[in-house]
Parts: sequence; structure tokens; C-alpha cells
Amino acid sequence: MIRLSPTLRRCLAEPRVRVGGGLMLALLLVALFAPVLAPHNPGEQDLLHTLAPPAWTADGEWSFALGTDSLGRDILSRLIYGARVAMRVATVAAFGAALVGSVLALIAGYYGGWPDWIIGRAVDVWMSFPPVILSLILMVGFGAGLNNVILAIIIVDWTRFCRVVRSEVLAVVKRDYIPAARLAGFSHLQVVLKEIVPAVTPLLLTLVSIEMGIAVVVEAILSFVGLSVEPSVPAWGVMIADARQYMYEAPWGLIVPVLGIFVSVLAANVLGDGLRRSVDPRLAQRLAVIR
Amino acid sequence: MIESGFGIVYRRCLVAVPTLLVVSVLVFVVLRLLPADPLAMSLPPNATQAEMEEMRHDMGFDRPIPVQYAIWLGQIGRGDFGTSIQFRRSVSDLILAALPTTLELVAVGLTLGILLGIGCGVLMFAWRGTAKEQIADLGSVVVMSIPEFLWAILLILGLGVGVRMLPFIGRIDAQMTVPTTTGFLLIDTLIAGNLPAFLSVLEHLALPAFSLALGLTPLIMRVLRSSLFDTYVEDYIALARLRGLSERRILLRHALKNAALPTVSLIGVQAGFMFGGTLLVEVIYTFPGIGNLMVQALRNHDLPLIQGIALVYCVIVLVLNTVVEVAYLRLNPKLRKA
Amino acid sequence: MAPLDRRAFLSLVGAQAGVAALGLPARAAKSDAIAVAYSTDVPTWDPNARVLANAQSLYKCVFDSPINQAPDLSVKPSFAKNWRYRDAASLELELELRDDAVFHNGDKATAEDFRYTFLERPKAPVPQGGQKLDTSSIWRRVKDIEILSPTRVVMHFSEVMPSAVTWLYFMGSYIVPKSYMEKQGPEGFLKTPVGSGPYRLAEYQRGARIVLEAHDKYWGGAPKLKRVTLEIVQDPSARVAAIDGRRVDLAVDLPIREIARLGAEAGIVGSIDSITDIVIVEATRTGPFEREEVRLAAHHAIDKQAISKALFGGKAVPIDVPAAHKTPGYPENFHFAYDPNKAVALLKQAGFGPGKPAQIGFNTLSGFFPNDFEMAQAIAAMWKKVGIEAKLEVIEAAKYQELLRANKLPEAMLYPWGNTTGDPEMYAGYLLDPKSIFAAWKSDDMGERIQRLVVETDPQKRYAGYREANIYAVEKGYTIPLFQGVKTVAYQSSLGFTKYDNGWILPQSYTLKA
Amino acid sequence: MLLEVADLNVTVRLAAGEVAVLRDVSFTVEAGRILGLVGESGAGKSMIGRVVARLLPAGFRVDARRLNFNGEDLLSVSPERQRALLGNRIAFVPQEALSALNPVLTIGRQFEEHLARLGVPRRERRARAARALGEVRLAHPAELLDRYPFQLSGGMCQRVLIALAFSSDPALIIADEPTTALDVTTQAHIVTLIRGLQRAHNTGLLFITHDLRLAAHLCDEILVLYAGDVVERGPAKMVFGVPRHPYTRALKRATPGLTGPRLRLAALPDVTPGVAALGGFRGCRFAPRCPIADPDCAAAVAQLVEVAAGQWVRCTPRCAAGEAPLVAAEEALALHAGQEHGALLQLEATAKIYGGSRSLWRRGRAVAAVRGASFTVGIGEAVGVVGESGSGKSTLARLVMGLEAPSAGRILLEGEDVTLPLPSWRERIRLMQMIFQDPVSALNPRRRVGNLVTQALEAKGQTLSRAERHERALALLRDTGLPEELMPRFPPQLSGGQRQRVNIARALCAEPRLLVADEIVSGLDVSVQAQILNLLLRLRREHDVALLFISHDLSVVRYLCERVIVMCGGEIVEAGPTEEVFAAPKHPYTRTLLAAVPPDDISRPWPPEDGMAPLGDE
Repeated sequence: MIRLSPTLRRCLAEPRVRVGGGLMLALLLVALFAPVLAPHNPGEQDLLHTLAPPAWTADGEWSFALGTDSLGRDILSRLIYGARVAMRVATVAAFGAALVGSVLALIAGYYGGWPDWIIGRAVDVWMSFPPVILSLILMVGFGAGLNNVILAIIIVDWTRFCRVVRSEVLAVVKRDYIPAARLAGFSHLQVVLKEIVPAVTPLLLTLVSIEMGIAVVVEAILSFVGLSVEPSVPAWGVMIADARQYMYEAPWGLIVPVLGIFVSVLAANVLGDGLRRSVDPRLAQRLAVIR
Repeated sequence: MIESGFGIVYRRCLVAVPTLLVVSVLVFVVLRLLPADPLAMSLPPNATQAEMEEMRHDMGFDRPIPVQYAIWLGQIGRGDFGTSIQFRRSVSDLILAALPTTLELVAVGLTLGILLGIGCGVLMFAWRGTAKEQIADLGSVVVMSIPEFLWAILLILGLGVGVRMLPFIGRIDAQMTVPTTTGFLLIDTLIAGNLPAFLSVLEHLALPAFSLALGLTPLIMRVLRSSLFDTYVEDYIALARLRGLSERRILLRHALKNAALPTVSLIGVQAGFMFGGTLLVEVIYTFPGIGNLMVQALRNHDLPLIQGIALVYCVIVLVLNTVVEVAYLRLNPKLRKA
Repeated sequence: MAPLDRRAFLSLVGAQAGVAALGLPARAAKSDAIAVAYSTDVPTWDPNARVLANAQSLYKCVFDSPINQAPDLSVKPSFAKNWRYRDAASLELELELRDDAVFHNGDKATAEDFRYTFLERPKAPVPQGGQKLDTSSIWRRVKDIEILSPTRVVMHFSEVMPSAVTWLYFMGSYIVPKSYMEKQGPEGFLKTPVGSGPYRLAEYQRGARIVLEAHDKYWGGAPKLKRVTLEIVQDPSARVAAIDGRRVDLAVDLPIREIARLGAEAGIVGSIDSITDIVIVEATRTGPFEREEVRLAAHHAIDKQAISKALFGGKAVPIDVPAAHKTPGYPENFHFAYDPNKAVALLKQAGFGPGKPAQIGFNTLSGFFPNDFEMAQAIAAMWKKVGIEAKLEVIEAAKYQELLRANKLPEAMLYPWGNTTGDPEMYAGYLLDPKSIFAAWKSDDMGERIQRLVVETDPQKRYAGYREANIYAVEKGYTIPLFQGVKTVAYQSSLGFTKYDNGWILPQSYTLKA
Repeated sequence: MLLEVADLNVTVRLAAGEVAVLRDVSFTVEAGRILGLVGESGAGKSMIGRVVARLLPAGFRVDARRLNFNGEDLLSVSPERQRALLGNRIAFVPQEALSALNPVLTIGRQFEEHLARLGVPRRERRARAARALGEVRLAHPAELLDRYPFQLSGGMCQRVLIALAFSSDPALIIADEPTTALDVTTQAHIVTLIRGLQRAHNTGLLFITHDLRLAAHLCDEILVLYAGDVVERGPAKMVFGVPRHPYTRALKRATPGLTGPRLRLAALPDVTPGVAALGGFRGCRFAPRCPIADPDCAAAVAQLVEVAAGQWVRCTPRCAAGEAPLVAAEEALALHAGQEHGALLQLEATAKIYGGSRSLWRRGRAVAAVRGASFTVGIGEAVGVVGESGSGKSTLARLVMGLEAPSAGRILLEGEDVTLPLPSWRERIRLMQMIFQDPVSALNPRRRVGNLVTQALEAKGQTLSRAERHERALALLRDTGLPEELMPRFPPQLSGGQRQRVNIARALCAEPRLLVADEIVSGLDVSVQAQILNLLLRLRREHDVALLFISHDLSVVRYLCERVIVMCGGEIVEAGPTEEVFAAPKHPYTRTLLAAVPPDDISRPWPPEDGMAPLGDE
């Protein structure tokens, strides 16, 4: 029997982790196997078969299960390929921001002194600016493209990690097992890697999963304003922007991508929520309060 | 670090100036990363190449970035934020005309969000341990998973078009005109004593403000509920119970005041972010606020206007952070001067 | 509930006549006031500062231009009663002005104002960091304006400007009150603009509302509609909802498909009208497009009828030269056939084929004119069939201008071109003259032809020259003309709407039926 | 009869079924009398307080033959009536005073809220509150009303809570370990105060504590609880003077005496069974740890038998009759030689000043934590450092270990200067190791025990294979009396005592010459504390390791250390051989420290009646 650490066992037992994690995994698989799953090529147009309704309505047909958009492209295929963009942005941006944010947080939290001051000021400057505006300006500066979107999200959201992880590092550094490790002969690097990082990792995973949801939303906002990916790339935000013109005649064209975003953000939040509950030491006390 | 209210305001102002400088440099440089030619948009069809070069020189776009920044900073020193390339009007005029709309929208959205958030938070805590709590928790995750601008669209689809209950275009009914004194329509209509106009403005604010509120409510609800849990674990709550105080008094007099602390700081952060949220909501509901202005400016590479609005956003968020910190100080005596 | 079939959903969504169900105050059907859901705002109320095609209608309500156009675009006198060149070399244009034109603030419009508008303002020095007026480059060839009497002026040109008369009814040529402007200063003028047009600006909220009130002392008679409220609604779906909910009398620039749907409803008229604006694919001398055969193949491969039927309900009128039908520059007898096989043959000549497709870059705008992005994607698909691989990319208008100036445009660019006058110089004159900053294709052979025409003072010779130049350009593949633009409007049947062939929306020409 | 409890049983539903947390508990509290409830943690003594308040957590069920307060049956009384009693007729004094007051409300607001509930008219409340604070000997009480709890010391907060409790002139006060979290001298003041007010108001007091000696001095009767069972009950003097039940006797001898011969502590093996384990005991729950247990002890639960006037014992007839032999032969402890072998550690005028830095807009007040401390620790010698909280003893430990750099003075190790910021890290940890006070904070919860104890072998430059490291871990566990099956466990799964043993094992891993122990036993139960102290004695002998032992508990220092250093306000006020210093203290502070400890001989009056000065800003 592999000896799971109590935290890991508690995580897997938490229903939210199973549901959120399962949903997120499903989304990642859909994104990965998009070419196999999608019935049609997302870019393939059929100008004679535009704005067809979903299959279950009167004049819908099963070959185009969710109907077609204003150019006769299959909405289901675009939804599936849209997952590719969303998941790529979500995973790469979230982990990128997590990496940058937590490394700086470790330095700031463990060493303190002027690095802490500088990183603190950088976080203050970032926090004095609505993130949506900053990402828009960055996109204007960088120009369109998926990699630019990911870079913009990382530049905007690393402070979200830095702030939270730094306070957690400060809490851990107060614990006696840090000086104890030093006394056991650990070098500063060993202390950080072997003692602090494992203590911070569960919280980091929680933040990463929530950040995946945020990244999907930011990408949707950018492509909604027209500053995100190239038009040939089927992204949910682009689908929403296009479908808005035909909101009255073909509302499903709008509702489908909105659902896409909703499901992926929901999966991220539920997973994050589950991880936070299983990681949160105070939870046991809290259950005693329920009376 | 113990400090008085004025100490905070004083310190914040000191910090504000360098922050604004850093943000302005950041925005200034990022906008000029790509050789986007801001002048391209505004030339008559029969303009010649020579005329274009001359205009580029007049506007100073051919000079190196640091020089351009110095000129721009000099102008700001004199209170002139430059002129918008696409609107040919001074940036400060444009922003002053648009700012009240956004402030009014955020004020209503924020108030709605806070009231709903605190109400649901306390309610959910009161239902702790029951099935209702699970449902409310699930509900909060669902609401949290839909960003403001999608709520804006869904509300239009649902309440604006489907059920035709609420308007979703502009700030007031087309037929009504109200003399704009403050720019805050809710106030102007009251000054004008025009009740139907006031109602129309409220009606027009309903959907956009509610979309913004839905972005904030679940967050406040969850933070308040978890900090209430943290507070109820404390000894002074148990002792209050042993002193024979009723559960209601304990919740309202003792627990809520302590649980308010983390909630206030969350509201501060989220209020700043809400201004980002208004960007899209204003576009979708055609509210002529600075969000709308910013989207137009971004689409047309109108650099002076983008820089001007960016600074305004920064000032707003800095003011908000100061207000929250002072409020936090009022609530938490530990920080106050002995 | 039965599965939501399309009809049921549309009826649920489309509002029947019953406005009462709404929580909205039913609009008082005042007899002489209308509300309009308009698509864009004026950039600035200084009519000479910026020339933007879609703001001209708004300027024409508030300001008067020396010459005007009837709905069929025929030229008719306005502030200027008549005009003629005094000399053979066409360097001195004499105009006789009306004496009964009055500004909104009561001042009479005189020759002084004419000279101020077309000479003094354009030539005025520009403060540091400020920008010159657009009219200063439009009228750069005006040497002097001589005032013979309060109603007679002579425009002296430094070099021949045959299109001068056309420019007097084109963008930016609006009379501004000299004394009022100088007294108020530029910012003061912008706060309360004064013009001599049929409507006075009663209220203005940037990006939101423009309220016009009839100018009783207008020389052409006060307009029938006393109060016009223009609601600036950028979002097309919101404009549709406005007319759908009967909350406005007229909604402008709506998605094509919605027009058909709205038209089907009682009390609403939806109309798609082709106008003098044109939509073309601009070619540039890069990559495969350097070969004439490839350019011609690209043109032959486009089935304009199919696109018109699919995307514009058949209402978009195909064109074979970069000009609108019935305009002097259009050679009615010239045709450029849709012939995919010929396209394939031409490509093979140029060394391309199914195995080795011609890789070209293809940029387009999105949301700039109805179905612009859809049209580009349809064209890219048609090109694919014949063996042209187009990498489609949406760019902003600002980005297009920048690429154009830096000569970095890809092989093909789908671009709309406005021209309310119908004058051929405003088409090929600016699109194909290498010296113009708007020309994507820069070749000397076209340059000579157009330079000769720009100085040709005899109108008939000038028009014939442009017709011949247009044919030459299309046969050489220098440009790929597609359609005449379309103006989409939907209005309540109670509105007496006057359709202008160039898409102008002028409330002064509308009436309200009983 | 004020409070009458007969055959009280409290059961809780656990996964494994019903478990009796309290079994057949009976006692009475009369007005003006003090009943002491003595027991270690897990005995269920706090549960009794919550039973009387009828505020039990979910899942606990109470049934008793009689649970009367002033004749009213608390079991059947309505919740409103019950709540009316609380804070009015029955008052409570908590253990952790600092966190028992609402941090965001002033003392005055909370006091007035309480008085309002007692029906005192608004006008009189502030004056009445001030008077109550004066009654508990708090200096300038009126001013205190406007201050916040975090601005008061632990002792002052406890006084405010006592004032709150007595303000309604209650019939019964339940004090749950009111002095455990306080310093020795403060404890003495608080006990004096409680007894004074109790006598003045003729209140019945139920005093819950783990300190048998303190209970003997303060209370009229004592009831000893072990794992939910009443094992002995009777007049305080008799229960403490002549304890009959083996557990009571073990309790008495588990805390080292401050006077008389230094006898080896009778440390009971193992620990009090957890709630889940209680279900498995049919007979006496103390049997597994009882030195004189016989087979029928485990079979059935003995009945309380009166062995003397008013003294009842629940044990076998033989022990009840008092013939049971003494638990273990009292063995005198030999003292260690001390200085002759030369100095291992030397401190010369070491000082540490905090704050005082002139930051931009706020001048920090300089706080001297340690002023000019000089002493030496011989090879294999044990030196104790005593003093109250804030005396600088912990800072001293951190200075010695190099966790903080001294502001002045020198630290020599085997004659070599290792004062920071000299590069002495490697040298320092080769010779010295530290055992931290709070084992929960000192052990990384994500490392398994086997891995924790040999953490030193994981450091850079160590080349041991996994097998060798495993062996080393097993040896350390055996050395510190930990069962081998703990190897794969994680710290949160261990008991307090076990965790401290792992802490010690880790310190021993690097085979240091000096162990610095900072308050390592203060958080443990008495019986577990005895086990750790004996372990330290054995380890010192076997590994010939020197010990710098920091504690506020004088009797523990006397038990372990040959020499003692007394610190007050950052200065060493007295030092010397433990016996001499404790027998004839020269410095007045040492004298007050010694006087504040409840003496072994309960005939001597304690706390001394001399007028305790009113407490200003402690």
C-alpha cells in the first residue's frame, strides 16, 4: 500500500476535489483530443447553411449537433477547438504566473530585507491598477497572438500568487522547524527546498487551479474586445463577440461558448475550493463550531 | 505598526506619487513597444506623405521614447494631459465628461454587491450544518464562475430581451433630457426634481449594476462566512456564551465586528478590480463611461487618451486602497495609536 | 414545453406590437419628434478638424456646405447659388453666395465666413503638440480667396484643382461662423457649436446622445421634424433591440439578417440599399501577387453573386471597376467574368497548382462594415478551391493605416472606401495614384494616367479618362473591385424616410405620417 | 446545598459506539466552600464545567441521578432559565485570559454589556464597573475601561475576568485552570485575590486544576479524576497529606519538591488513554499504568470506599486499607561533578538590545532583552536558567545557539570565540543542539518520524546510505523510549510526550556536547513531564552531554541542574549551586520567586498573607 501523506489522502477524500478535478481533466482531454472529437473542421464554412439551430429543435440536424454560426461553421467543433485555446492559456498562464509569483514570494518571505521591500513595492504598484486594464494595454503593446495573451496574463497575475504565498511563507518561517533545520546543518537553499516549499505547495496548487479559471476569463475578455488570438483560431471569446450580432436570431451561438467558459471556470473554482478545504488546518476546529 | 488615520492618509499620499510615476512609465513604454503609428488614423484622403511626416514631427512622435515621456510629463505638470488623436479634444475634458458615468455605475454596483454579499454571508453562516448551506455554497461557486461581462450578456438575453423587463441601452430613456450639472444622473435628476427621469436612470442602472454586483457578492459571502467560522472558534465567543449572552447578540455584537476585518480588505481590493469589470459592462450596455472611452482608445491606438485614462484608473484604485485602510484601522484597534 | 422550435423562439424574442407588457414608459407619439439609434458619434463638433465618412450625416444636420447633393446625388446649389471658373486655366473659381443664410446664433453667413472657413482657418499656425485641421491639407492649393462683395467670392488656386467643386460638397467643407468662433475660441466653440445647417445642436453627451432642434430661420425652410434625438448605440444587437422594442423610430447600420427579420414584423420597414461606397480587395506588389496572372486568377475566382446572396440577401450589387454604378467613372459596358477554371489556368501559367498553392497573406477589418469579416472568410474559401492559400488575419483600422504607410500590407487587403460624391477622382484618384497615401498598389503606369486626369479641367474628358483608367487597372489586376457598399436601416412605417444613394441619414429630409 | 451532583455520566457517540467520558461522578459544593477538581489533560475535568453550564458540544449526552443547583434540577430546566442563570448565579473564569476578551471592544464596553444584562441602570454602569476593577486591585481602574484587551498583560486580563465573574455576586464560580497560563508570582497574586473575594462574597468555588499541590493549599476538598473516573475524594489536607489511591500518590510524587531530599520521580509509564481507547476498559481505567494493579482490577470497577473521615478511594480493598507498599523505593540522586573538567561554554557580558533603530518617521524605544550575562557551562554539567516570562531567558538560549546575533559581549565554545557574525556555523552545530519548546511547531508535520530524527544526516556533505540512516533512526528511537512502529508516523499523529521525545532524539542525532533546552516540559502533563525529566537524566549520564536548561519551574530546575542562574529583566541577579541558592536565596527577586511556589509542606500557609501590592502595569 503506498503510504500517502495525510494531506494527500485528505485531498482525494474531499468530494469537491474529485468533482472539480474530474471536470478539469475531462476538459483537458477534450482539448487534447480535439481533432478526434470534433465532427467537422472548425474553420470549414458553408455559406448556404448559416445560423442553423441546434439538432434537438425542429429544423436542426444531428450532423451539426449544436447548429452553425453566421458563416455556417459547426458550433460544436468550434466549442471543442475553443477548449484547446482555453486550456492552453489556462495551464501555461496559471503555472507560469505561479512559478514567477512563488519564486519571488519565497525570496521575499525567507530573506526579507531589501528584496522583500522591492518585491513588496512591485506588488503594491501592480495592485494599484485594475488587472483587466493592464492586460488590455499589454495586448495593445504586444499585439495579437496566443503566446502574447499568455505572457500578458503572467505579467498581470503573478502578484496574485506573490501576495498570498509570501504571507504563507512568513507563517511557515515563524515555525520552529525552520531554525531546527538550520541547526541540523541544512543550507539556506536546502531549508527553502526541503522545508518551506513542501509546506507551501498545497496552497500553491489551490491558487493554480483558481488561476486557471481566471486565465480563461481574461482570455475571453481579450478576445471579446478583439485583442486576443488571430481570427482563424476558434476561441470562445471570439465566438461570443461574433454571436452577439445575431443574439436575437440565433441565441444558441452565444449561449454555447458562454457555457464553455462557465464550465471550465466552475471546474477550476470547485477544484480550488476542494483543495483549500483539505489543506486548511483550521477546518477541523471549524467543524466543532457547527452546532 | 500602530498608526492614526491621518498617518495612513499621509503615508499613502507619499506612496501615491512614485506609484503613479512608475505606472505612467510602464504604460508609456509598453504602448510604444510595437511601432504602431498613432497618427495613421487621422489623415484626410488626399493628404500627402510630406504632410504626414510634418504632423508626426509636430506631435513629437519621431523623438526617442524618453524624450517623449519627458515632454508628456512636463505637460501633465501643467495640468494638460495632451489631446486625443481621434477626438481632437483635450484628454482631461473627455475623461471628466465620462468619469461620472463610471463612478455612478461602480458606486451602485458596489453598494448592491456589498449588501447582497454581507446578507448572504451571514445567512449562510446561520444555516451552518444544514442542507441549505450546501445549496448556498454550490450557488456561490456557480455565480463566481461567471465573469461580470458574461452576466451582463446573460442578463440582457434573459431580462432585457426575453422577458423585456428592464432596459439595457444607455443611461436614460431616449425621450428624457436632464440638465447635466454634476454628471451623476441620479443626482442631476433629483436636482431637476424630475422623478420619472430618476426612475428611468435607476431602471437603466439595474442590469449593469447587478452584473457588477454578481461579480462581487459570492466573494464577500465566502470570505465573511469563513471569517465568521474563524471568529466562532475564539475563546471570547465561548466566554460570552458562558456569560449568558443570546446567540443573536453574540453574532451581531461580537462576531460580526471581528469577522468584518478580512471582509473590508477584500472589498477594497475587489472595488479596484470592479473598475476593470466596468470596461466591458459599459461597452455592452453602451454606457459612455471611461471604460467605454478606454476601449475606443485602445482600438484606435489613441496613445495620449490611453495614458490619460490609465492614470485615472490608477488614482481611483489608490484612493480606494486608502479609504479601505482607514476603515480597517477604525475597525481594528490594534492598529490604532494607544 | 414543446421543444423550442425556431419560429416559437423568434416570436418570443421578437417583440409583438404590445409595448404595454414592457416596464418601459410607452413613447409618447409626439407628432414632430423622432428618436434614432445611430451607430457612431462625431469625433469632434469642429467640422473642419476631422474628415470621417460616417460622421458626415451628423455634420450635415448642423452645418451647411457651399454645394449640396439631392438624394440621387445630383449636384444642387446650397450656400453657393452658382459657381464658374472665371479664367481659361481654371485657376480662379468665382462663387455667388446666398444672402439669406443665417447661423444658429442669428449672425448672417457672409463671404467673410466663406473666406475664414476655406482660407484663414486651414492656413492658421498650429500650437505646439496640437494637430492641423484636415481642411488645411484638403485646400492646400488655395492661394487666396478674394471677397468681391458680401455675396461674391473668388477662390484663387496655386495649381489646377479640378475636383475643387466636388470637394465643396464632400467631407469637411462646412461653413463655420468667423466672429463666433474667434470670440469663443476652439474649446468654447466645441462646448456650444454654431453652424448654419437645418438643425441646432440642443444637447450633446459624447458617445451617448445628440439632440437636434429645428433651426427655424434656415434658408431652405425649417425641417418638418422639430426635435431629433440620436441615441449613439455602438453595439449592433442593442440597436436591433431598440427598434424591436419600438423605442426608436429609426435604427441605422444593422446586421443584414436582422433587417429581413425586422422587416417581417408589423409596423417596421427594413431596407438594405446599395450606396456609392465600394468594397474592394486591394492588391500589393508582394509575393505571388507580383505575377499579374495570380492577381487576375484571384479576381476570377470570386463568385460575387454567391456572396451577395449568402451574406447580403442578394442586395449587394457587384462591381467590375473601383467605382459605383451610375457614377461618371463607371464604364457600364465593361464586365469581368467569374471564371474559376480560367483562374486555375492562370495560376498554372504562373507556376502554381493544386500541388503547389500560391501562399498569400490576406488582411481584413472586422465590424467596420456589415459582414466584412464573413465576406473575407468566404473569399478565402473560394480562393482555396482554385489553389490560392490565403492566411486570413483581422487587423484594426489603425493597424491597416500603419501597414499601408510602411508599405508592409500583405498581398491582399479587403477594404471599404467611402465616396458620397460619386466623383471618379474620389475613387481611383486616391486608391490607385502612387503619390496618394491611401494607394496600396503603387505603379508608375497608373501614376501617369491619373496625374494627367488630376489636372484635366474638361469634365467630360476627365470622366472618360477615369473610365478608361479604371478598366486598365482591373485588367492589369491592380485592384479587385467587389461590391457597392450597403446601407442597412429599419424604421417604423410611420416615418417618411428619404433614401440617399450615398447612404446619408438626413432627418431634415424626413417626415412623420399621420 | 449549592451544587449537588450525583452519579453523573457523560457519554459520546463515536464511530466505535458509545463511550463514557465521565463515569459515576458525584460531588457537592457548598456556599463559601472551595472544591478542587484535580486531573491531568484528558481526565474530563473541563467537561464538568460545561455540564453545569449545559453547553456541551454536539454528540455528547448527559444523564445523572441528581444535578441540582440551589435545589433547581439543571437537567430539566428550560433553556431560557438556564441562560438566565449563566453569568448571573453561575459565573466562569477561563484559562487563557488574553484571548477571553473581545479584542475589538474596550474593557468598559464589555463590562457595561455584562452589567446591562444584570439589569444595572445605564447611569450606574460605568461607576460600578470601575469599582469592580478596583476591587480586584487593578491600579487606576477608570482609565482601564477605555483600553483594549491587547493593551493589558495576562495577569491584568485575568483580574478583569475575575471582576466580571464576581460582579453579579454569583452563588457558584467555576474556575477552569485560571492560573495555568500565568507566571509563578502572578499565579500567587491571582490565587490570593480569588480566595479573598470568595471569602468576602461567601461564594461556592469549583476550582479545576492539574496542580495537586496548588489545590491542596487553596481548596477545602479535593476530588481526583483520572480518565473520567473519580479515583479519590476528601478533605484537601488528607488527600494531599496521606494519598491512598496509587494515581494520587503518583501525582504527588511526579512533581519534584523544592525542599527536602532530591528523590527520583516516580514516572508513570505510558499516557492517559484517549477518548476512543476508553471504550475498551471494563474495569479500572488506571490498571494498565498502575504499579500495584492485580488481575481483578481490570475485571470490575471498584466502588468508592470511605477509608478515613470523609476521604473516599476507588481501589482494591488492600490499597484502600492503606497497606499497599510504597510505590517505589525513593532513590536519592547523585550530583554531577561540575566544573573540574573545564568549561565547554563561556559567555562574557553578552547583551542583546532590540529596537532603538531610528527609522524614518518613528523612533523605536530601545528594549534590552539581555544585559551583560556572563557564565560558564562545564563539560557534562547541567546549568538551569530560571526567571519569569520577559526575563530574557529565551533570548539567552537563542544567543547561545546563534539564532540571534548579540549586540555586545562574546560567546566562547571550548575556548574558541564563536560570537556571530564570525563564521562559526559549522563549528557551533557540531558541538551544540537545541530542543525547542513547542514540539508541534518544532517538527515538520510533513516528515515521517524516522526521517525527522535523522534530519541531520540529510544535510549537505552527509554520505550515509538509506539503510544506515534507518538503523541510526531506530537506535535514536530506542534511546528516547519511543516504540519502533512510530517510524512511519507523522508528528500530528503523536501525543505531546512522544513528540517531545522525537524532538530530543533529533537533537541527539548529531551527538552534540551541549543540549540547550528552552521550556521543553512546561506544556506537558505532570506524569509525562516526569518521564521526560528522567529521560534527560539518563541521557546526560549515558552520553555525558552538558545541559543548559531554561524553565520558569524552579522545582524542575532543582531536579535536573547542579547550578542555577536567576534572571530578571534581562539581568542575572543570582547564580550558584542550586541547593545553596534555593536554600538561602540572597537576591530579593529570588526570594519572591521561591515564596510564590506552593510549598510541599501544606501546613505552611500559602500564598503568604503579606499585603500583595495592588497591581499596576505589570
